[in-house]
Amino acid sequence: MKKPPVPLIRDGVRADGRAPDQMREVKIAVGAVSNADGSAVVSYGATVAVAAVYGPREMHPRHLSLPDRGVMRVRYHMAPFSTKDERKNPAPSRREIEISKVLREALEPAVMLEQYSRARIDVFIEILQADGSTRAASLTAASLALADAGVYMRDLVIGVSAGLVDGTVVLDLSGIEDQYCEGDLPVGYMPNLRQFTLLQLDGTWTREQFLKALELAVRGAEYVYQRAREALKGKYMSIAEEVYGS
Amino acid sequence: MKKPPVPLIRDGVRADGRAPDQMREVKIAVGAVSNADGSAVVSYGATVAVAAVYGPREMHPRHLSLPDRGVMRVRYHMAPFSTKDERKNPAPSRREIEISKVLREALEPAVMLEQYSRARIDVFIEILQADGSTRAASLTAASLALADAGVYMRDLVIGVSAGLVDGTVVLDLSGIEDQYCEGDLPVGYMPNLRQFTLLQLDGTWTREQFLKALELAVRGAEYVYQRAREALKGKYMSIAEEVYGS
Amino acid sequence: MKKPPVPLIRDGVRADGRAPDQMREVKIAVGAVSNADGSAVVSYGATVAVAAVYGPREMHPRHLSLPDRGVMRVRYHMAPFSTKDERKNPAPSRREIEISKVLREALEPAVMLEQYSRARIDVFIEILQADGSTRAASLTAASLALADAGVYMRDLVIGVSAGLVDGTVVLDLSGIEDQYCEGDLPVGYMPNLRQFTLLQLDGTWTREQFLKALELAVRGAEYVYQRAREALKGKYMSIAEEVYGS
Amino acid sequence: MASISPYGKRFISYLRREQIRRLVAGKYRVDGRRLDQLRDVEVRVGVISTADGSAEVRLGKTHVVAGVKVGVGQPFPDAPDEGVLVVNAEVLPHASPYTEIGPPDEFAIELARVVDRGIRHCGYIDSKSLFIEQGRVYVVWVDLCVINDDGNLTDAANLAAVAALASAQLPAVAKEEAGVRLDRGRRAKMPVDPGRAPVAVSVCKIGSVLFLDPTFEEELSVDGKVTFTFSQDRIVAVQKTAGHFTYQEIESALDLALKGRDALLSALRSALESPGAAGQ
Amino acid sequence: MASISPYGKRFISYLRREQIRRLVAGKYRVDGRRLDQLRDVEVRVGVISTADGSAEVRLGKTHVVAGVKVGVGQPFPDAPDEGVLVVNAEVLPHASPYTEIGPPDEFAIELARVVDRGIRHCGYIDSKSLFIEQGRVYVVWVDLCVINDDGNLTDAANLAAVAALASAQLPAVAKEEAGVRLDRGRRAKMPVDPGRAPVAVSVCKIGSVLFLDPTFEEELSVDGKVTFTFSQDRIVAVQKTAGHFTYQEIESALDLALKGRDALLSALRSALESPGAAGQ
Amino acid sequence: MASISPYGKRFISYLRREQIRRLVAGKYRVDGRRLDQLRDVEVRVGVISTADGSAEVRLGKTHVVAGVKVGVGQPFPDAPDEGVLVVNAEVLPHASPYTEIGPPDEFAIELARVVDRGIRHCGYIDSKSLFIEQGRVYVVWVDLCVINDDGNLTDAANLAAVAALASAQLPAVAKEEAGVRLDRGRRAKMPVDPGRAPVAVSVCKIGSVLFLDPTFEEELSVDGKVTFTFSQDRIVAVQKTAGHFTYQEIESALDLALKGRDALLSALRSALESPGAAGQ
Repeated sequence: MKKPPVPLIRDGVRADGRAPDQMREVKIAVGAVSNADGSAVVSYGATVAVAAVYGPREMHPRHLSLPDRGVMRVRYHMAPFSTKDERKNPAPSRREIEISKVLREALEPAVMLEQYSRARIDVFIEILQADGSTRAASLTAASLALADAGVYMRDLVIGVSAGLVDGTVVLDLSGIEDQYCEGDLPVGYMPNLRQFTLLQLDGTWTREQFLKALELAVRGAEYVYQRAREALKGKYMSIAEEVYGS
Repeated sequence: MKKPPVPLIRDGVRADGRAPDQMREVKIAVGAVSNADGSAVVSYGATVAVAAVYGPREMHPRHLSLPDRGVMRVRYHMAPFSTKDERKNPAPSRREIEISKVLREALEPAVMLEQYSRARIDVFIEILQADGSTRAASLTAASLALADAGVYMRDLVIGVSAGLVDGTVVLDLSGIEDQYCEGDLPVGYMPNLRQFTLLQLDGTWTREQFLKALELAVRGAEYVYQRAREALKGKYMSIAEEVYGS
Repeated sequence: MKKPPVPLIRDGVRADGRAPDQMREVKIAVGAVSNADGSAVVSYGATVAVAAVYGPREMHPRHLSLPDRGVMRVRYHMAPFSTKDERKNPAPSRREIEISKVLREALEPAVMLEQYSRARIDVFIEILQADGSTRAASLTAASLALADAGVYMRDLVIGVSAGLVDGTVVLDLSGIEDQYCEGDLPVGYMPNLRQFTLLQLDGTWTREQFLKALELAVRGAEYVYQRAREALKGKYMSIAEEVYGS
Repeated sequence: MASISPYGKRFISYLRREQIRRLVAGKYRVDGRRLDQLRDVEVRVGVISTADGSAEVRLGKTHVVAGVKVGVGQPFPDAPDEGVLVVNAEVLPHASPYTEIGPPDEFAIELARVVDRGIRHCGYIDSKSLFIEQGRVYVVWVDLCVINDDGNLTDAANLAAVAALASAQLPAVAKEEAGVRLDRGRRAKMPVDPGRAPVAVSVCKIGSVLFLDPTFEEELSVDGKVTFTFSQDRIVAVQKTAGHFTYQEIESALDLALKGRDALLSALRSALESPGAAGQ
Repeated sequence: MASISPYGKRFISYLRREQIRRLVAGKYRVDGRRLDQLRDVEVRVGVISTADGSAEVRLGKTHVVAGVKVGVGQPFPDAPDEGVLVVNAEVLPHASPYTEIGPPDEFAIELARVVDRGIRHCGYIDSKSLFIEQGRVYVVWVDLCVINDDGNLTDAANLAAVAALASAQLPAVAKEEAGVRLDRGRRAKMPVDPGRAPVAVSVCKIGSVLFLDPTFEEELSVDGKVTFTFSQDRIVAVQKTAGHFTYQEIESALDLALKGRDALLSALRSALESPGAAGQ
Repeated sequence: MASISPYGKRFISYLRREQIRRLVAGKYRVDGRRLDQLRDVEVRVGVISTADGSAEVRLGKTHVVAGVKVGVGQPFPDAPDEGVLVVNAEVLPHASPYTEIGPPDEFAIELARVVDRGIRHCGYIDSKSLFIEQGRVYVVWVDLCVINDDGNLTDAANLAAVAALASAQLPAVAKEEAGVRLDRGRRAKMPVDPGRAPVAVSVCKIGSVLFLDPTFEEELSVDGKVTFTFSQDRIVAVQKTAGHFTYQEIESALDLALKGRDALLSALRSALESPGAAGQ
């Protein structure tokens, strides 16, 4: 591992002042993209993901539809100006293609696709700013956009990342932590069903560190889940206000 | 603006000897591509465009067809040897894609697409030599190819360019004028309906210069239109001769 | 022609010790790819081709199917590690696209496509090691894979190459011979029908050299054909043993 | 097949189209605006912390983000002493039900090129200040991301690009053994001249009635659409994207466009004067 | 449109799927294996004479060939003193009726990236030994060719890549006027540490029953699949590719994976100890 | 998916095909030609003023334009003292109702490669005269544009390429500080040896009857097609593109091709001797 420009953790405090088990500020706005059937903007610190959902709608070409369930398509993409130094080429990279796949597989367990025979549901995610944990923020945004679109779901899928920084297990990696840490563990979690639906790992971990990081991720996901519920409630409260008066 | 290698205009005379309101030599040949349903070769000076039309024919894939009108597809492309200095990469550039779109939108008002439900009409344009005003020559060639194919049309669309050269408004930019002028204004015009269907502009123009250039373009289009009618008539006269004897 | 690092032929003996009319060791294994409907691995010396056949199966998209015959699709591709020096880019090169076409046209005369209306038969060929005569080995492998898939055939198509090395006509060019020879003549031959179905040539040949090389290719193909029949028989013998006991 | 036009197709129901057209014929619009009235326009700069300059524009429900990124590259052979400007547009699949996944289609390419031409020819950027050394210049990327398309992308995208450039900073150049590197720790102002800011204004026509700032539905109902870009009192770009116009209509459209220009310019100026207030 | 997931579709009949699931619920498998039992695994190195290193792995009917090619290139800017490793996977159209012709799809890309991450982070390759001179390093390409896919590609492909690297040789560098050239006449050992060889082990779940080494049909019938990669006693990569897991299931899957690890590691070691016997 | 063959499909009605075949069986052809008779062939050089060399060939209704462009580039590593020849073919969508928009398909690629092989191996171009300096050589692009396809593209395209090269001029090299630049104001003759001009001749077979210069319809009706390219009295390229041939048929086809060669060669020679008359 390379040496970071600043110590990532000192006396139990991280470079940005957080405790190891602390999320960055989480902001959530549901329904921000007016043309979409559902949408959400989620930020974890300086990381910003915008998700939009179109569908259920007809599948083209038809021979790609399935007779007994819907097909969910997921695209994760980074805006050219979302990265810290150089401009990111907008053509999809191998990394973006892999992440699109794991996010789809992280969302599928939560969506009742069996209700949507022959249809397709499209989930589009754009990273506007990247400062670590982009796939975690994407997952939360995508879940909320699906819920906002009225798609039947078993639970929300909340994304959070854990990491191994100077031997300490920490929650919600920032960009600089992601770059210099000894290990990265992005997680997708359904808080009510208590199921992991995204699980990736990178780096060098002992069994104990890995399991501890999973536990930390669960706590992080439960925290974000509360914020997500408030945001959903907030949107529907404000719609109710519009409709029925306050 | 960069300095041209020769003065573009001196004492009201342009580098190639033309007056400001003068077209280069215009040559038109209708029906040159025997497999096509319609075709035309148009040259404005050293600029040569070959247009071929196929259709109306069945649209593939079918879900791209329209129930109440035909779809016209237009492709503008430059041959690799058509440019003055370096070989042009044959892969379509962003410029060629944009020009394909504006030429389609310049031809659509003239073609009675409502007569061709569910069908498609393909217009292919290849620039064999480029010496300025390629989209103007393309438009005239495409119109004539459509007429030659017997497609129902409201009028011909004639392409001409105007430009701003050393403060003077001129007609039919040559390659060197295009490169060094203060402004470029390609125009598509339907002489009978007196409608502009292509209008682009580049450079720095006053309102007066712009309007004067439009007027000049109309005069240029009217001149080219006469040549185009003769060419069409010429072709059908010679067919008549073949069929009925001279 | 460039000068080879070693003499390609001396006193009638080639650099690898072969006589001019001698094939390298030919190895054939039928049925090596278990998912495929038919398959074969063929090596000529260090050149190794793996062919797999899927089909007859439904054609997608349907408008590419033919009402009165099947469509055979053929793909020739080289593994990135199959070449001697630099890694080969896995994107299909113009050479691979051309070879896919000539191999398809070499196999078509042998396959009774009229038996397979509206269906498609896919033939995939991967070169795992390239040491000259790759399209020849590919053709033999593809024929055997088709036969193994139970596709109706008029004959096997056997591939061999001839070449012109220091003025001598030789059989089955090795990689180094291919690189430095005066001429290369890959051939596809149906031994029972005595028809050539692949014929390409490169280099500088007299009429006599060309015709002599064709004769040599016929003899080479007849030799490989015997090995191919044994391999097919061997596979079906061993299946029979499995089924009926030995 | 991005190389033949059209790419994809866009729909509006016949009834809705006729309703829109009938209203405009009577000088009304579906959302109650006057013919010469823009939707609410909001410009905010500095919205993307990872970019060297950025802005977002909301024009009614149309939403565009522009981000500027600065790099180092080679100049064009015919302008060896000038920096390079590249404008790129991506209409995100988020933006409407019609957007397909893939490289920029003809709409996105035209959008980028019209914005590019408006900026390139009016002296808004001082290209010569982007020269670094023989054979090496600054490359200024302007990436336009359309997040929601409710019509009139050109006017919104042009405004976003212009505001993002105005807010942008130019990283210093650090010369090292291995070549030239950008040092984002030290930055200078991007060399733009706000007085020359180009403003694109689109004018639509239904029958012979002209109007500004079309919504997505209106765009699918028009008999003509043309965009004028102004810098100071000059016309620096024109693009007719739909239908046909008489000479008189073009003249009237030009006058109408100047009204729109004034409204957009004042939105731009407020944003540039109070970037702090607008920052996220 | 490789940039949106999913790419293509894969089938198993409903009846076959239910049969597989019923059996596993009763701790049986269609091919008679125990839940913690791998299929026969065969590793052979040195199988491709044109490569600088190679191996083939057969895991039941799954068949993967890995070839290593060494080149010369530039280091990554953030690691100027280290060589470059590139892992690429092609699932040949030979491999199953579902593979489409074209550039690597999301399955092949994920396969390559999971194998890459397993190798990259465990110290198996000494990247610093791949440094040549300022600005110039060895580039080590590992190309994975899947010839037959009967499930569990990840475990097989990882094993093939690791074995191919262990068997690989590094061509000497010849410095010439025109630059640096590889001289394959002179070769050194590839700097790998066999003791750190990463081993990927996939665990599947049907209902709450966990099992190792799924066949293609089993993969299409599962409620969850997760792959662990181990180096020595560390976890160096994890990838959940299907379904969902509870915390307890992940813990049990980890224990089961360690059993699989031992079996794969011993197959790898035999192959590396007797390359002669395994050579073609 | 250009990487699998076939690409697209071409049709002829069953009845038309049978008519053509019946006629040929009786040694007649639909257009009244003899079996060994070419259609009218017209070769004109210098037809493209923007090219460094050009020619157009009309063979009946088949129409091909070839343009030569000269650039500067790096030599191939295995021939450091030789210039580079690149032949590219585009079958324009103009050329027939079957041509799809997109990068060159397998027909266009094969066309370019057959023409390339004919030129490359016969000494027609003196590649060593295209050397400029260590690491820098002339790159000669020959671009073939098929404007109308009425069959026998290979013979027409080969002739156009050969004539365009014969008419081409080599711009002088200007060495500047910033590197090497071409100066099209000063030009030399392209180093070709007209005596070695390669000529491609295609022979078709219906039943056992052989004939020259097939039309598009005839090409879709044949039992075999093979192209021979001759330079002086040598065979420098062969390509069988359809069907099958016996040994005796190949021998007869070779003899018939030599007749066609003489006709095409004389058309080429007239064009090269009177370029003025043929210029546009």
